[in-house]
Amino acid sequence: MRNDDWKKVSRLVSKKSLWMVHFCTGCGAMEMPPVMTSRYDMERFGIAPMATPRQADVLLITGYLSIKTLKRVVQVYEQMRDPKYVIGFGSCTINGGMYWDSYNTIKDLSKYIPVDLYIAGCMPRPEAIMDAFLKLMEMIEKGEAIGWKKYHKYYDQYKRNQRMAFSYRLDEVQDIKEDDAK
Amino acid sequence: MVSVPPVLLIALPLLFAFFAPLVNMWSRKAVKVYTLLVLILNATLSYLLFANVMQNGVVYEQLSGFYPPIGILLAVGPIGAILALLINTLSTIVYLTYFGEAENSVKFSMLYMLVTASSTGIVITGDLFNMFVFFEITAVGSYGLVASMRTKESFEGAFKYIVLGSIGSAFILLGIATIYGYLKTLNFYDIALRIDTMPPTARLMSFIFLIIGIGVEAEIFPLNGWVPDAYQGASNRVASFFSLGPSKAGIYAIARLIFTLLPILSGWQLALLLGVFTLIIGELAALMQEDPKRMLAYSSIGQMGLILIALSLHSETALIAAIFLMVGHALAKSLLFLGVRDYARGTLRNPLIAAPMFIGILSIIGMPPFPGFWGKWYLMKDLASQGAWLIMLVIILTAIVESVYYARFLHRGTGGEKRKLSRSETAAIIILASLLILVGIFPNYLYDPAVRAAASLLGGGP
Amino acid sequence: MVDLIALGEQILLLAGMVTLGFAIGMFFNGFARKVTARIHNRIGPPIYQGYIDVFKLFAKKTNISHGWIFDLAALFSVAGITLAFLFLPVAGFTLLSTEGDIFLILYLLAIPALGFALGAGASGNPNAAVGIMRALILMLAYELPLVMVVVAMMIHYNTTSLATLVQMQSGMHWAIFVPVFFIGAIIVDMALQGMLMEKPFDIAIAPHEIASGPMVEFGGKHLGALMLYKMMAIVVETTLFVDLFLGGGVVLSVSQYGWIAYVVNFLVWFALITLVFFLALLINAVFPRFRIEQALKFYWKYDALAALLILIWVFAGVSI
Amino acid sequence: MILEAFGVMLLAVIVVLALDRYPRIAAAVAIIASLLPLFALTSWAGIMGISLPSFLAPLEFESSLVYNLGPGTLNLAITPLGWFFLLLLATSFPLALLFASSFVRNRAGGFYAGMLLTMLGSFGVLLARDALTFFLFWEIMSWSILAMVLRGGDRRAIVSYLSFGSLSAMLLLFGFMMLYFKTGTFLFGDMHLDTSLTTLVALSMIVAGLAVKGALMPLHVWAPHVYSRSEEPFVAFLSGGLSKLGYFGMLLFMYGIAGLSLLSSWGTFRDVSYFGYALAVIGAFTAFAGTVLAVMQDDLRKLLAYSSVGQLGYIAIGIGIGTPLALTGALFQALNHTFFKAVLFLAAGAVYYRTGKWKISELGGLGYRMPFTFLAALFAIFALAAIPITSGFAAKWLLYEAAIEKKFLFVTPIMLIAGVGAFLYAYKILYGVFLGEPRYDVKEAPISQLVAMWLLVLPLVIFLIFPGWVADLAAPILSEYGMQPIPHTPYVITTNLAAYNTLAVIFALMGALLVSLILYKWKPQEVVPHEDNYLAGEPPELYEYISMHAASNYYEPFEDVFGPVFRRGAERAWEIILAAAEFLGNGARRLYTGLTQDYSIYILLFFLILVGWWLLW
Amino acid sequence: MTYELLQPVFIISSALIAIGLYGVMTKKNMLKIILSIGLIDTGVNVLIVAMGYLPGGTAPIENGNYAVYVDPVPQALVLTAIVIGVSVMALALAVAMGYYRKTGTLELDKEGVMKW
Repeated sequence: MRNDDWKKVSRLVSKKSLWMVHFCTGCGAMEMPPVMTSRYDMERFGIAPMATPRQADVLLITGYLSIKTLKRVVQVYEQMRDPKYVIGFGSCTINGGMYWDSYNTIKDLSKYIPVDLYIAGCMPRPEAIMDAFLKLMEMIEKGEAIGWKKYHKYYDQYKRNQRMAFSYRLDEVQDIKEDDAK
Repeated sequence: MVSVPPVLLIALPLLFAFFAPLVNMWSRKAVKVYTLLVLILNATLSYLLFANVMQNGVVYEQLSGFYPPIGILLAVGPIGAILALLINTLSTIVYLTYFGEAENSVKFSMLYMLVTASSTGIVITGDLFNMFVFFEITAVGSYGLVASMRTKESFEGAFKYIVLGSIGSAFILLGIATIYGYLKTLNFYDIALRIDTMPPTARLMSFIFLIIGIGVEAEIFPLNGWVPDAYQGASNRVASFFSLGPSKAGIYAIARLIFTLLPILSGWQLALLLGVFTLIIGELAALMQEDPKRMLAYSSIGQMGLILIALSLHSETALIAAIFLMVGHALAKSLLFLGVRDYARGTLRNPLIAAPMFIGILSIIGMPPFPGFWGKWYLMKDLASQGAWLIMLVIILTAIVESVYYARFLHRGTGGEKRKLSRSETAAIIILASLLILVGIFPNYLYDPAVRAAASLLGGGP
Repeated sequence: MVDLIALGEQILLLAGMVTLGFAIGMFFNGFARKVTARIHNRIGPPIYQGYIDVFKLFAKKTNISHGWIFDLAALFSVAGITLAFLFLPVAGFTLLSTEGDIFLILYLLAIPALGFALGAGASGNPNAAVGIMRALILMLAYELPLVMVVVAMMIHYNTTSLATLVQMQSGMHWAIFVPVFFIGAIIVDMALQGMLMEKPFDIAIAPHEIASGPMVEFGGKHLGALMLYKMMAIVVETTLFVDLFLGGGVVLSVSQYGWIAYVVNFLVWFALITLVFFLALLINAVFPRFRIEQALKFYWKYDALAALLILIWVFAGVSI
Repeated sequence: MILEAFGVMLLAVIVVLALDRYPRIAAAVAIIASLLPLFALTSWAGIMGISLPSFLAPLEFESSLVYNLGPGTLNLAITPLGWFFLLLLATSFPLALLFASSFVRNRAGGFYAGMLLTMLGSFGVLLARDALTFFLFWEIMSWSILAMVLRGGDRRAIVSYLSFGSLSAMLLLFGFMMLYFKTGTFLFGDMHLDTSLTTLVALSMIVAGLAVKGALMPLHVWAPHVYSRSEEPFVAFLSGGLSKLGYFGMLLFMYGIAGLSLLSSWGTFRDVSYFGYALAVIGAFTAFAGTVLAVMQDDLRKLLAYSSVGQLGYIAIGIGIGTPLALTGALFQALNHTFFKAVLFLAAGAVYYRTGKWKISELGGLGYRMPFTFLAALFAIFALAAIPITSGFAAKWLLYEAAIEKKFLFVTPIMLIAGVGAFLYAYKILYGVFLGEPRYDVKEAPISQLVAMWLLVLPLVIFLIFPGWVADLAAPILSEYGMQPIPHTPYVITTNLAAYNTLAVIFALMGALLVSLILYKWKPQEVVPHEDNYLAGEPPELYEYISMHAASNYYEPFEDVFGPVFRRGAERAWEIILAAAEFLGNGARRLYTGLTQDYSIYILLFFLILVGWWLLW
Repeated sequence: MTYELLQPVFIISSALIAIGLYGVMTKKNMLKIILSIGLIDTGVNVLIVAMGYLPGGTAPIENGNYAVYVDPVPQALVLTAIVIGVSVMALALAVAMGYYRKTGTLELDKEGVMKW
């Protein structure tokens, strides 16, 4: 069993048993119960809800993120263990959705944490979520779901964006711009 | 050993007491030293007498040449010798504490010598009226000593002591009158020989009069109303002196009464009953006391009850227990009275005072290496051999009550800020504590004389 | 000197049985989720889901730890539960059960719990501490009826070693057929529900209230070790129940039938523990979660009273 | 040589008192003086059949001594039972002093003097061969403990200790005197007791008196106050060593003097004497109630005190049952309890020495800063909770076997539940004090304290590996009582119900640990800073305001259910008795009204009563 | 012996003692108590002297003619008893004076007194 065979097995195994922790901000949380219960039953793919990021593999962001919740989401994301994946639910995570012009929600999730999969729709229906899970499992098997590697590679950019989002006083924004110039 | 005439023990202190004012005119300070010397002399004399008695038995002495029915006879038996030695040595030690005092009134020293002499007199006399006279001198001296503090409490205590003391002496006189009326003699041993010739009712009446009269001085239950107030009113030094001198003489007189004068069975039963009552009332009352000196007074009453029980069992082991209890109580209680102060400024904080006080309390409760333990052990041993379980139960329960209130005393004593006692008081306390330890660890020095004393007392002799 | 071949053989047997235990444990995990799903009218994960989960956890790239005491937890829990398994008479094989007895097993069940609690405590997470408190109170709660019935059995059969107990029950007169121990079996089954931490009594690892209690900080390989401990615990506890009441699965005596008896006994044992676990799962799928006070009152009021009844019954029976 | 030993120890007491202002020198003198009982122990090892190399037994102690004190004679002699308990005391005493050398600061001289006196008293009690010596040294020990309790200065402790101490002393005295009444002698040797009521009452009084020191349930009220209010090294020796003297006395009187035949002559239930059965039931109740109360305490010292009361209950059960198995179990439990309770109290002392706090809710996370203290406490707690590989389990296992063998249907479950209850407060100590969120950066305890703790852990380790040795130690004691020692080898203890093989357990555990170690080392791991905990995503800087330590009123649900039941049972009973005594006291006090009129009326009344009683009768 | 003759003496002394005791038992004032103690002493002394009475005896003074003397010993006793009684009364008065100076009253009533 050479190294990449091990990789293949570990990808297969992590595909077949995805443990998710979902950060139920906004209206996406309502879609999760039907996915878990008898109608759509995500458990048949080995996906089980977990209470803590330590035990989880996939983080579901199910709605708009205000700056305050972003701070918690980053903390939860960093507490998860590699290999970890993120799925963004709904248009609010893609481009801010209906809160596109609001001052305190973030517009593009992938600027702050690497997102492997987005699900379009102003709250996607359970079928879309099931389809997303299957899509994610495929990506894991093919090795395309490499969000956590990107986070390590571009760690300081992500941190810069996060500081930019968290800082609301003008002078703080000014020094971040000067750091970029350097 | 040089043979010491017992009468010197009484005559010398009286003589020197009356010379005291002359010395006082010379220099006030000298009176104290003078009194101390007298007391030391008296103590050595009593030791010589003790050695003499131990060596060749009872020492008799005719006063003024007349033979017994008329003249006064001093008969010093082993028990008399022990108590005389105890009273004299301890009174010298307690007198040491007077050096710490600023005021030095000659009257106090005179009274002190007077009461010491008369207590010794009670213990060694062989004549009933002579004992009455010594009783009265002790009483008057004690009234004066209690009142010497010149505070409201001391006057009040003294007054109560006077009232009850004189009623007591009246009863003794009545007793002597009935006895003399029939037997026309006042000598103990003469009375003992011819006591049967008296008609039974007269004999009982004289016993009742005598036991009430002497009982007042020996702090027995119904008669000891004056004890708490007198001890509380008196200064520490005087209270400590009381617990060794007069009270020991009182309980000796009771022993003399129920063993030599009227050795009748119902007398012992009455003494036992009184002892039990005194013990119970004394200990229970002490449980609820706020003022430490008053508590110690009640505890003294309790201890007197215990000694009375030991005496009333009229068996050899019980008498040995009584002697050990007497010696233990005298040493420990005088030590406690010297060291006790009001709770606000407790003395138990500095270790030099706390350790001896702790040893004193242990001896009174009956903890082993101290005389109190040997007394209680022998008392229980004698009670067990007679199967008197009820009395043993009473002694046990009162011992537990005793430990409760001494525990409270120990704890509250350590409260308040630190308080220094004068050097002489500390010295006296330490000497008394070391005496306690010595008698406790080497009890055989007290045991052998105690055995002889018990034998002679049981046999009706001096 | 002890002859090495027999010793080697013995160790091999022990090692084999332990791996078998773990395998059955993982099967049970999948089986449990399948049965619960079926009751919830959904399809549920494949039976071999347990194996996948464990491999995924051990395949995790990075693992965190809160210091050497935290690592101690994983070590102690797996080691402890294997030790408990070794001292149980399993399917007619007396592994080491002649060396220890029922009290040893009751206390051996405590080593992994205490080691696991130590690790959770070391993580410093308040959720973990509250979870451990609930687990320990629950343990105290279910131990009372369990211990009363076990003591009653010990005194009734006048032995404390499980191996002899299993022998006594061989030839189909199992303890469950004795009327007094039939009620005893019910009581111990309720206690078993607490031991297995199934639904009405999974107060300690409640995901919603205290974020899965003690396991809040365990991730990756630590969680893998704890999953192994959890599965092996299911096997051990059900085997204990089977040994006590259902004759330990020994149906044919080895001396008469040779190696076939081993196979038959093994199958019977496996069927029995699956049945017992299935019963527990049924209750698990249906019941909501008790509060810890309710669980304590339930065990110490109703269960203990019933157990007291058994004690009196045995006392009357055995008092000569 | 015994007399010289007593003399030297008394001398040491005086010297130490003088050296009050130099704690270090006083400690040195005290430790040297404390080695005397140890040398006595080694020189008498012969009677237990242990031959020690000569350098271990430098001083030659004669085996018996009769010393005439005047009013009474002390006769002391060494017996196997005395030797066993001397082993417990003589080893733990110097170590408690070693711990105290760096712990006790003020009035150190008084501390060492008190400790030496307690040792002297207990040394005498162990060797006593007659009632007077036993009572004398028992009392010396109890009042030297009082001296130490006085140093603590807590009112409830002093009053409760002295009143219970004198209750125990008086019960013993009453019992001895009744035996004296029955047999006419105090010597244990020739006290041939007959089966009469007085002997029964005497024996039960003596056992009750001893039970006060052994803190059995109705008489245990003094123990928590004293254990929790005095200095730690003293409490370690008091609860570890001195509480065993109560059980030494019980063994001596119930089996040494009265003998099993006499006990069972007063009626037996399944050939366990009613006397023993009652003791076992009280012991079981003490174990259960002690453990439950320990679970509900927040103050560390109070918790350890109640756990001590609980663990001592086990010994009483063993003595009560009275079979060779039960007695060996009781002796083994006494041995274990001495050492692990000493380690726990010393660990609590070390924690107090560094943090100055007692409350478990205020402590936390000391395991990282004080690792060696934590490890010693961890091992002691495992022994306390009777985790299988530790010696604690072997002791409890023997007791369980004995109870099952004698068909104790209702006592065994209570014992087992008390054992499980021990896990609860064991974990409360571990989590509350050592684990959880580190809040104090304190240094490790000083070297002398650590050495003392780890030397105390050593015997636990020895008897963990060789439980059979305790059965060897118990053999001469049991043969003295005419019982057969239990079948055993150094590793395996077999009873007619089952066997317990420590070797199998240890090797199996090593194997299992090996398996999990391989499994564990499969993947690398990185240690995470302590703040990085999942708290629903809250950022770490939140820690400054609120404490993450979840140890305050830890078993709150348990307390809600059982609080009122257990909280004040025994204490209220004793308070009612004290109130009754005080009521009587008030009555007696009222008699002295302070007026001479009343006093003279008393005299007249007394006179009339006397006259009336005698003339009429 | 001669007790029939002594009947009146007994009556007088017991009366005196009774009055004295009554005074001590009921009166609060210190002076009254001291007086009643004096009464008790006199009562007792009368009794003692009566003990030595011989019918027809004269006072025991040696003046040559050897008449029958009354027994001299009780009279000696009475002498000392009277001396003691006087000294006690003197001391009692001093104490009462001290108490008065300190508290301003001679009454020993229930409140002001050290009790219990």
